[in-house]
Amino acid sequence: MSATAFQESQPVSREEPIGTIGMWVFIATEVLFFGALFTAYGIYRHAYAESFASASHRLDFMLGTINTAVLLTSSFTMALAVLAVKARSRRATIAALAATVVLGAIFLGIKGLEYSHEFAEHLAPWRADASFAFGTGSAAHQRLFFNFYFAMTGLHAVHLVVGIGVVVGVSVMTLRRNAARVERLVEGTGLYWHFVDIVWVFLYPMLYLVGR
Amino acid sequence: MSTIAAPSYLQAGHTLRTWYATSDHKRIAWLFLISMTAFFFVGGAAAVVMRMELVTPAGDLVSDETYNRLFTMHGVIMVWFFLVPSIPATLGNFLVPLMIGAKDLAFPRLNLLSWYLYAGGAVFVILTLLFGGVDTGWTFYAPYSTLFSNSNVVLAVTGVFVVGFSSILTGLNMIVTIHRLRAPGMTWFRLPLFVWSIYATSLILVLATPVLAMTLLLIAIERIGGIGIFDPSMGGDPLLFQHLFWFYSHPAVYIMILPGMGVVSEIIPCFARQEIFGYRFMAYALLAIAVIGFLVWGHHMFVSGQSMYAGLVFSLLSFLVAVPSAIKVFNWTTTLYKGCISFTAPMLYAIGFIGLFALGGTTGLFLATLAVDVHVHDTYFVVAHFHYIMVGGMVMAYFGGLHFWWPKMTGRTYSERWAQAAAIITFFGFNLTFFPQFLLGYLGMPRRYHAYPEEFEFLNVLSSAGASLLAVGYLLPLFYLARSMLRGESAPVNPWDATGLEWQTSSPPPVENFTTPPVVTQPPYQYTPVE
Amino acid sequence: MSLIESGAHRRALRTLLLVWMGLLLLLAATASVSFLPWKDVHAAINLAIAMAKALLIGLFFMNLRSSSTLSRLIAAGGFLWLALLMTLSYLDVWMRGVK
Amino acid sequence: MSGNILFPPAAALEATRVDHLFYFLIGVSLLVVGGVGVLLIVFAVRYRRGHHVNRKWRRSHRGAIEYTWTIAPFLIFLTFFAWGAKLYVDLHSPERDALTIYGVGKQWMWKFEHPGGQREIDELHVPSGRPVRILLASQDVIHSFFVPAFRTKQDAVPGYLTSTWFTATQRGDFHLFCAEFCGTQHSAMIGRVIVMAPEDYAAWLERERPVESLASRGRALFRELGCSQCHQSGKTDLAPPLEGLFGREAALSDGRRIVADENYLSDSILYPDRQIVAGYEPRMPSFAGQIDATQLFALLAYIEVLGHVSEQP
Ligand code: HEA
Ligand code: HEA
Ligand code: HEC
Ligand code: CUA
Ligand SMILES: [Cu+2]
Repeated sequence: MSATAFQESQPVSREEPIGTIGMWVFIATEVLFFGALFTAYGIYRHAYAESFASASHRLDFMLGTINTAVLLTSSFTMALAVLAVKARSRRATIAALAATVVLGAIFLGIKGLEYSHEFAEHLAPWRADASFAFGTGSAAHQRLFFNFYFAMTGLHAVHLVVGIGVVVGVSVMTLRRNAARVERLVEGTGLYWHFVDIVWVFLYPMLYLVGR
Repeated sequence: MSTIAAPSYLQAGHTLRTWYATSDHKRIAWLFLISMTAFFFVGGAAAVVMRMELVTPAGDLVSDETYNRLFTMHGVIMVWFFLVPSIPATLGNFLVPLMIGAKDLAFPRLNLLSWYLYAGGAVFVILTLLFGGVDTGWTFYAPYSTLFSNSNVVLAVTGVFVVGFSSILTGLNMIVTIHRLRAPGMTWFRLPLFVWSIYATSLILVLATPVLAMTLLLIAIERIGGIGIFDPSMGGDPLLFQHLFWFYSHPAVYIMILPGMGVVSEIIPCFARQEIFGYRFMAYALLAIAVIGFLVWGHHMFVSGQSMYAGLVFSLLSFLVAVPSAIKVFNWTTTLYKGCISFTAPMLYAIGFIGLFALGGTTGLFLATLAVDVHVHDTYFVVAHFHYIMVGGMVMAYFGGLHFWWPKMTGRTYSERWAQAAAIITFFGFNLTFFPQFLLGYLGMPRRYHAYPEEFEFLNVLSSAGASLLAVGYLLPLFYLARSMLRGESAPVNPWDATGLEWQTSSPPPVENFTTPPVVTQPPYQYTPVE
Repeated sequence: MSLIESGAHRRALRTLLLVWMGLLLLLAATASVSFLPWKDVHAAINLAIAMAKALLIGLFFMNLRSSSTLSRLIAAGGFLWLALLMTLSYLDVWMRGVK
Repeated sequence: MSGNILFPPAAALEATRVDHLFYFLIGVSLLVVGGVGVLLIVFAVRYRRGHHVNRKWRRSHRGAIEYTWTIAPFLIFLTFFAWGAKLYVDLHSPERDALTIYGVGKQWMWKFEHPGGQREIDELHVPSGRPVRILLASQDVIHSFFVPAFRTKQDAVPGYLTSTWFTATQRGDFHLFCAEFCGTQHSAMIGRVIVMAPEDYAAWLERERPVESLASRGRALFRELGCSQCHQSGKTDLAPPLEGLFGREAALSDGRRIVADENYLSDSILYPDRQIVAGYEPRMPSFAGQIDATQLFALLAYIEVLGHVSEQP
């Protein structure tokens, strides 16, 4: 695509709106917020590779993969919403935002399904019992893996719930006001949504693909 | 650029609501100032009781349990509820928009949210106090904090967690403001060094605080649900906690000094009537400290069982980060050379700052020297080191800045005499309190000791005597500043004849800061030393 | 709808579509890595794929491709600092047993 | 040297070395920071307002000055670093023939065990003139073994072993502190280190000699805990035999080779899946949380003794 053609619709003024810069700074802090947990995970993943691998095999690989696809698609629809709002198309914007919300909700639904299986199998930290050990490795370290799993996916889910809330809010505003006035909001929300997606992009191999 | 009498920000409304729902950065600065002063005295009161306890070797005044809670609450309150937000959220909030010629911060309502988060965190800390405090030390080391302490760890940790987000939002606001809201002509190298210091501080606030937040969250989860990340019996590594904690807390000590450096860099040129020496080096040094400061955290862990190689790397990097601080000390000193110096109260604080910071920093070098740290780690030597920098340095700078900009903030003048007296009393009280602690430390008195062997008594008595003098030095300003607020003469626009945009608008400034949008044509600090 | 009418938008839309498909392809790739031999490098491959995905999302969905230098710096800064945290922490943890 | 109001007694070789470094630091700092302080005062007085002096100053060579005082301090700092690092590395390299004493920190007391099985609480008897290595473990939270007179300090961390060593030079009683905050009675977790002449130490050991040495208690434990079910001498089918292991290089399944020191052994027992011996399945259960630090030390002492048993082919 030629740069000039792109410019008409998406003014490449190198000065973004101030809110966009603010959102980027916020995302940088979020990277370090999750990053601290990732750092911790990395240490144990390295130390207890065997136990982590056998614990990871207890996760639902299928559901995890499907969920990744769902979330990636939601990012796509979010990007569409930004494109639509720039084209000043209110209907397309709302449709794309609604799709994003639905996909986000599907993700949470699938996640909930996984959780419910894992609760039933007594894998959650406070329900873990003596029969925890499976495969090779140490039961304690397999529990550690599951604790990380719940902490990381839980925290991610909280972020996603917030994201869904914000997207719903923005959709309502888009209904009420004209597209030009919500452009920055949609853009900022999009950044946040994509960031939450990126977190999952890393969580997926870190949790579901250990030792596979 | 002169100012016509527009209503000042203080006159812009008198109901309570115009304060607690304001989005004016100048009023929010006051919200922070008042709440933080309260916490300073709460933390100070804890210190007073501790120093009283330590007058005698036996632990006779308070129980060991109480003593442990005292120094923990002292540390937690002084660090997170006083010193971290001290200059950035008060002077920074008030001055950054004025200094760069903006109407307000980039996100005024976010700024108010910062204060509410601070207040929210404060509620948790007050609850912690009411339920009997917390006894882990301000460092919350696992596994003591997670598995063994039976004090209110979760409450305290939540308070710090919440106040952390206040820090993050302040930092975010400052970064965006400084990038985007500078007045025409205000290029990066025309920024006052105070603005540079707030910028460097904000980088740390934004990049380090989230790691603390996660770490504390893990502590809370561990206590509530038993997640095992720091629990050795589940394969957790207690040293991991220390890494995560110090990844925040070492940069955080620079949060607690950079703004002070900024303040001093404003005061010194003004009262020496001389351009700051080496402006660019000064600006780069601030950034260098902020960035390299992230690479040295392991110097708190030299005897923790950390790998020897990591110890070597962290020691070397700690020396590296001291270089820009050295540059700053030399440049301030040189700024005095051939100046025309008047010893107003702010200047006394600023000169005190240089001396005490140099001493505190140099003892920091002792601590970074591996084999010496093995001996003095967790002794009073460390306590003396950081009080020299944090109290002798930052608190001095904070008081200096408060006096320097007081006429601008309130539109009133204060009693110069009393202010000079307070500065001098503080200086001597401070040294008497903390210098003996260096000696105690090398003698081997461990910190966080409620009772101690008798041979340490003499030095402890000296230290406690100094603390009472220090208390006087800190209580005095309460009185004469209150008096100034109520009955002080009204201050001129530019009482110190200083450069800088903030001195060109009225005292106190109008709501919009400037009646005509300022345009900048000069670098900062255009002073001439002739009388 | 103007979204479809304007040529520039059609191209932008096509880019997004391609990126989305690329992402799903990468997902399929990472999920099937486990069927490959060389078990030792699976984790590294998966990590590399995750980074590629993140890069795609960052550049195209988050528009870093056409953002200001400032935004790019901030975005890179977050990850850079995370790398610092990881590098120096792991330096200790992995060197601890070494004499 | 005995102590005074500025310096604690220096009762070990390391103490004098650290003191010398400390003097050096003080000397250099006095020179530089003292110099800065003097200049500060001189400038303040000389250039005070109202004092008539020549204030003309051409700020030439500014860059050169600034680069000088950027680089010069750094070079000075490098000497601090190098000297400190040298001593620190020494502190981490105990002499081979050092006498090993096992120390356990526990809320709120210090327990020590000598290889012969002698146990003491809040007291530590050591011979003078001989390198002594203290192997430290913690039963609960982090503690720190601190003897100011030796200028030595080392945290005791739950979950793995740390160590420190010193060569005492001066006989007498010295403070032993816990330097890491460990709870309510942290400041009461203090004791004495008693440095004795080697003969006196030998006599003391004799007087305190228990029925069982540490290693023989370890042998009993080895059976009670069921280690011997898998680890049988000469048999390699269930688990690697432990004879001749101590001090040798162990080959791990991920290709690393690690010297089997106490830390490796302790990790193998507490967290077996951290390092898996090449050629074996990670089948060994973790004993973390099941044995206390004293038992761990007994097992180590036993495996160490096995290490001296003839190398099995
Ligand atoms: C504002 C706070 C602040 C600041 C700025 C610093 C600055 C420095 N600190 Fe400090 N430090 C703390 C607050 C601070 N520290 C706190 C709170 C603790 C204890 C935490 C706890 O455990 O509770 C601590 C602990 C601490 C330790 C760990 C001690 C231990 O627990 O064993 C170490 C070790 O390296 C250290 C080093 C340094 C160094 C090298 C600097 C350098 O940045 C200093 C640089 C400045 C100078 C060097 C002075 C100016 C230079 C000259 C005048 C040049 C000439 C000098 C010479 C040539 C000698 N500090
Ligand atoms: C960040 C800022 C900061 C500030 C400003 C201070 C200020 C002071 N500190 Fe603080 N201190 C820390 C940060 C700070 N400290 C930290 C982080 C620790 C480590 C905690 C830990 O180990 O976890 C510590 C630990 C610490 C100890 C070591 C405790 C121990 O290890 O056992 C001591 C001991 O002397 C001490 C003393 C003092 C004194 C005398 C002051 C003085 O400067 C205070 C002066 C203020 C006043 C004197 C207030 C005046 C108010 C009144 C007079 C009202 C009195 C009212 C009543 C008594 C009812 N501090
Ligand atoms: C269920 C069988 C089993 C039991 C019980 C057992 N081990 Fe092991 N042990 C193993 C296996 C298998 C290995 C090799 C794989 C590995 O390193 O995890 C091993 C490895 C070791 C090693 C490392 C050996 C080397 O060559 O590097 C040590 C040390 C050790 N065990 C000590 C003990 C002690 C002490 C106990 C009792 C407290 C014990 N083991 C109980 C099976 C067992
Ligand atoms: Cu044990 Cu302090
Ligand atoms: Cu530090």
